[in-house]
Amino acid sequence: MRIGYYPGCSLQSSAREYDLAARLVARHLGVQLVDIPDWNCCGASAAHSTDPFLAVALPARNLVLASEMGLDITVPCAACYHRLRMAQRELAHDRDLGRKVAEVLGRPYRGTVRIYSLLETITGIGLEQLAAQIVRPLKGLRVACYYGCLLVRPPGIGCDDPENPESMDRLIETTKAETVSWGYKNECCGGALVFGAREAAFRLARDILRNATGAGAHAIVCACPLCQSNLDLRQGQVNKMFGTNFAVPIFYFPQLLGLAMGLNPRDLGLTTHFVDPQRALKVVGG
Amino acid sequence: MPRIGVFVCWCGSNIGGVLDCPELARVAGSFPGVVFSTDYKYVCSDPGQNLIVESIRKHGLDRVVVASCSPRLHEETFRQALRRAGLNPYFLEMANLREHCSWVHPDAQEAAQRKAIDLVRRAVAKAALLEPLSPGRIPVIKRCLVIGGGIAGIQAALDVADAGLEVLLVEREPTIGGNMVKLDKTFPTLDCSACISTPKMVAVAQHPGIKLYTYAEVEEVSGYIGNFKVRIRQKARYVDHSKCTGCGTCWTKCPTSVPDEFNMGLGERAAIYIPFPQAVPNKPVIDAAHCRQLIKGKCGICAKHCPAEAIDYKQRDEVFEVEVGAIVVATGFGLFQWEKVYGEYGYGRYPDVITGLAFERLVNAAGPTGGKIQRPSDGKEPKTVVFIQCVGSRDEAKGKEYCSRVCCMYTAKHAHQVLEKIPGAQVYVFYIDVRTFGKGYEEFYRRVQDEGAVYIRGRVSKVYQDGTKLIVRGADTLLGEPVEIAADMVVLATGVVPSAGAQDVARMIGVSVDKDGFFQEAHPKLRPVETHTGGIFLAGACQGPKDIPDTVSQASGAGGKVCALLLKDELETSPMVARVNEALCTGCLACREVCPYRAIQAVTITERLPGQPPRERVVARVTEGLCQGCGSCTVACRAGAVDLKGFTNEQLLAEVDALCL
Amino acid sequence: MLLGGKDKPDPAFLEAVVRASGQKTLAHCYQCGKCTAGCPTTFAMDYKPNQIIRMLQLGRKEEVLGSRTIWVCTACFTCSTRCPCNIDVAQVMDSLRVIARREGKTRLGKDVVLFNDLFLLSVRRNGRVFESGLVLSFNLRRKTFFRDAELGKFMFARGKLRFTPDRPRGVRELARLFARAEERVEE
Amino acid sequence: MSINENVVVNANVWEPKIVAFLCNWCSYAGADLAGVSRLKYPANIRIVRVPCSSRVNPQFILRALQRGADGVLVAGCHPGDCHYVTGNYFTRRRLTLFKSLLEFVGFEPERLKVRWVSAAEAGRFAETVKEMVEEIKLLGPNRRLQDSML
Repeated sequence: MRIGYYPGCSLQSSAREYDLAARLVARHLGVQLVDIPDWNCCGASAAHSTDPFLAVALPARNLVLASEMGLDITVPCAACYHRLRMAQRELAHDRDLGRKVAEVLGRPYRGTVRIYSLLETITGIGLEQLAAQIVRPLKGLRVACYYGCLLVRPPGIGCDDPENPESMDRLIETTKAETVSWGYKNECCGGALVFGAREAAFRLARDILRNATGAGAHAIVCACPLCQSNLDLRQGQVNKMFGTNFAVPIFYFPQLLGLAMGLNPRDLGLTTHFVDPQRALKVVGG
Repeated sequence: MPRIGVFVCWCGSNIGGVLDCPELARVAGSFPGVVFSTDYKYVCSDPGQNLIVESIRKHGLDRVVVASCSPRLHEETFRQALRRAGLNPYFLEMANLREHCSWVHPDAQEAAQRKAIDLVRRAVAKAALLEPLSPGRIPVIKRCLVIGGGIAGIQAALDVADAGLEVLLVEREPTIGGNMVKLDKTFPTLDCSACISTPKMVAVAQHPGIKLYTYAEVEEVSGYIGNFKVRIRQKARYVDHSKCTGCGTCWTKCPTSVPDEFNMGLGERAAIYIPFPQAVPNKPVIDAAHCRQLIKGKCGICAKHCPAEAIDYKQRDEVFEVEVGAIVVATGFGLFQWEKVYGEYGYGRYPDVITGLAFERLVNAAGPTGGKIQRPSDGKEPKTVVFIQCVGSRDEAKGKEYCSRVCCMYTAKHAHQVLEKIPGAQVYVFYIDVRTFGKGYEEFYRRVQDEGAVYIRGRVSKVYQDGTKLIVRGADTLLGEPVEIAADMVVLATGVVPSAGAQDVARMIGVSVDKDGFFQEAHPKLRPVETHTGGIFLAGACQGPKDIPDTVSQASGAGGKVCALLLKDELETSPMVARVNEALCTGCLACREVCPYRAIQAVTITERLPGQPPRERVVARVTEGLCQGCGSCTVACRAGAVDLKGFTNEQLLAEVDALCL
Repeated sequence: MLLGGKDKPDPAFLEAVVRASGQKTLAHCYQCGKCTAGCPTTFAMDYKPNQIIRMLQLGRKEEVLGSRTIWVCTACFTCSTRCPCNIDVAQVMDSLRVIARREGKTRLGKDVVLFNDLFLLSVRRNGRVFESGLVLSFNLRRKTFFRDAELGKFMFARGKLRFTPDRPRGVRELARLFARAEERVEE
Repeated sequence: MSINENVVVNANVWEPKIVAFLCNWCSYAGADLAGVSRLKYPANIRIVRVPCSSRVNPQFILRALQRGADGVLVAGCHPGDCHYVTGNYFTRRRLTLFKSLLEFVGFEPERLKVRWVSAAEAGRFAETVKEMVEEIKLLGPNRRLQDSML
């Protein structure tokens, strides 16, 4: 399978391991990720809080590039996925806007590109096919699958049920790891507020960490660089702010999948986490 | 040539103040066919009517035009006058000079006068073409079908039967009683629901005028008011009720157990069962989907133990037809399927999040817990109970915009029951508005607050399981604060929807439903128990969410309507119905497609043309008992074979011509 | 007139917000508070989301635009997902942020606005967000130089920080998009 | 005031004549209510009562236009509120088609108006008449379909 790949800005720096793991796992599963040449930032929350035109125009350029490639696209970052899908919906509702964007870019906007989240693309391979690739079962590892907001909301845009998403759980269960049932799988991590309202953001992160560990999880699995960085990179700051002592590793889902497929932990970026996953992985002989 | 008389009414100054009535009468006298014309102060008064009667006699009039007010007001009055004069009452035509002319054009007298002349000319032109009409008479079958054996159907059946009429009551479940008999207590009086409904169930079974068919369904309805044909399917019970004594040996011996519908799945029953101990009839049926003998052909335990040898695994469904004169639809309600759409409350994954109706069974002494309020998950007594109102009501996003009416009150009742049965219990009720619309309801709500129920104004956004607790995340909008409660049990006030299969019943009997699937009444204020189809009446929650008093009132209303209909020997039907000229009809049946009343049927006639062998062909025929006279068919007919009596093509064209002169 | 407002009701404001956020109507809101109940950041808000909708219904422009609420909304769409009246509350908040910014009413949202501006500046210059540059300039502007210093060291050590942005060739196209956006605002 | 004057005086001032087919249950009752409420509207309209708007055969409309009517109004219950359940849906379908047919053969479609007027909408009825009279005054007399022109 060949599919266009939109990594997004975070995956080039703070979420480098997500990019590494995504590319590596995809290759091993026979999915050829073709980078959208010359892609640009989707604008994230900054654009839609500032200017409605930019909020659509920035993602639209990427959709134009993708349609020129003639490929559908897959998007690892939940926020980018959300923005691209929202822009596409907006453009479908407002033809005029599409014309304006095309006019400024000097390229036609067609709106035919289908946008998938990486989670959808990987689960779309088929759970049985995936299970067949598992050579190093993660038996004994208990994880909380965390979907956050933008992967599943709003309805019609998100790629799974907004209230009880389960696709990641089913995917992770193919590795023989155990998934816990918990109440915060679709709560907001507050990542968008780290710079604007830091305390609020950390409080949300704390609640998620507390609920996951309360449910017996050794680790959290996610599909969003913002969530990962707010929960992992900021975990120390969260502990400091609230006097807690969480040490919960936060994985990207392809990292765990890759590990179970027998891929090299270093190649999957498992050495660059703030909270070292080694201890959690010890239960599976990691 | 007809002899037309024209009577121009002044209506005091209402018409006479704007129009020159004597002049109008004079002009009318010159219209073709008019042999007499006059004006009079008040034609509708007794002397005015007498003037008409006398003029008919004196001048040999055979058509009458009254130029006065709206025919919607006095058409019937003047028809009676014609009848008194020995004339066919349908030889009357009116010109509406008051509502459509003098009252709306008081400042344009000239134009009004010209218009009035046109209006009278139109009426005269139509009058010249009027035909004698007489209402049809149809016999009435003095038997009533009631569909649904809940409290509405029971009440309607009893009322009709008490009037000496025969009633067939058809219920699809193995027992009558419906939803009401599942309830523990009834608000606001807290009397025991079973205690007040089971005597009525028994009364139905014992009434000599009522034939009860349980475990049966109506399959087809045809015919029309006074003369319906109904096909009923008696589902196989696999138990011969003429032999069965209801001793109960079979269900104690049956090795199969399945979730018990009557207890909302909270308990279990055998494959051969009665739904509950006071069921009527008090004899079991075999649930074919779960019986080992019927599925695998191996078991036969109930047959072996039955002392009456009543078990008959070879029993088949029976289908039979009956004729009835009236039908009462009382198919009741079902619960909104919250598990399908309320993901934020867990999609039904958490065992301790239950519906109000399940709570009724939990708290009922005859229920699965013997009346102890226990958590379905671990059987423990909940200390903190949260009630969430408007689940599937007033929720446009979940497809239900309407208020279900009963939830506020039953939730208040549940809150009371928790506080009464569990010492030290904490009860929280999340609400949006508390609607206590009935007698004694507001007082009951206040009593429950006095007892300690905490009402929080706000909708719950999320419920999730955290260990053994359910975390309920809501808001107190009066304080403007979010609220979180760790609850042991959550009871959802699930909304009321039409019962499953109501749509099929509606289609079968040709009655429309509203956008939410409830049966559509003929008029929301003034004809709340009738439907647009003559002879079919509505009772209870099938027409819209209702509490028990309203349901019973409406059922008695429907019963009264049925009696008024069936106590007549014959029905008079409006003569203004469609007719088919079979000689012109090509049998395309385009007319049948547009008829809202299924009043047009295809019949085969044998045509004998001179010099040709007889030939069979299909033509359309109007069933006058069903036709309501809209005339849609007349336009659909490409051959011009269908016409509407009282509004014929010829008459309408003559009216148009007269107006455009 | 309605009592209690700090400023004169402005019905045109309601209409502008309804239009900008693509809502059918806000009139159906019956204040059930489900938005507030599910909102993750109410603790940091001065007015709760349902109160914002109420104030909008009444056209209380100054209070709405001056609220802290619109700046601590994370745009997580929980409210929009659950609103029984089909109001897309998150989209409404978005439109309020845009209007507040355009009208310079950002007193309680300075950090958010600063971050967003720097973010877009980075996109405008580089086509993509140059994360290290963004964080650095944000902390410089806020004079909180060392706030995330320890994280910076850590990230650098793990190859998560880059010192040069990479620039897509399409930067010129993007510049046109930005210019167009500015024209629209002036319109 | 005498009838002769009335007829003669305005003979050379053209006033449009509009034939209206009103359903008995809603629109005719609405027109009655306009009278009861003493609303005023131009006297150019002549009402024919029909049981349901679906009784109106396009042939009637054509006949009115051929015989000198300058406009035709067909009014019935609002869709969904038909006294005969579904009659006005047929009206809507038929007359939409008929109107485009009129347009196709080169006739001004504005001369045919289909309106939904309930028994309570006296104001709407009066407004409809006013509006229609004004519109048809702008169009001028109907010559295209009159018998004399055929």
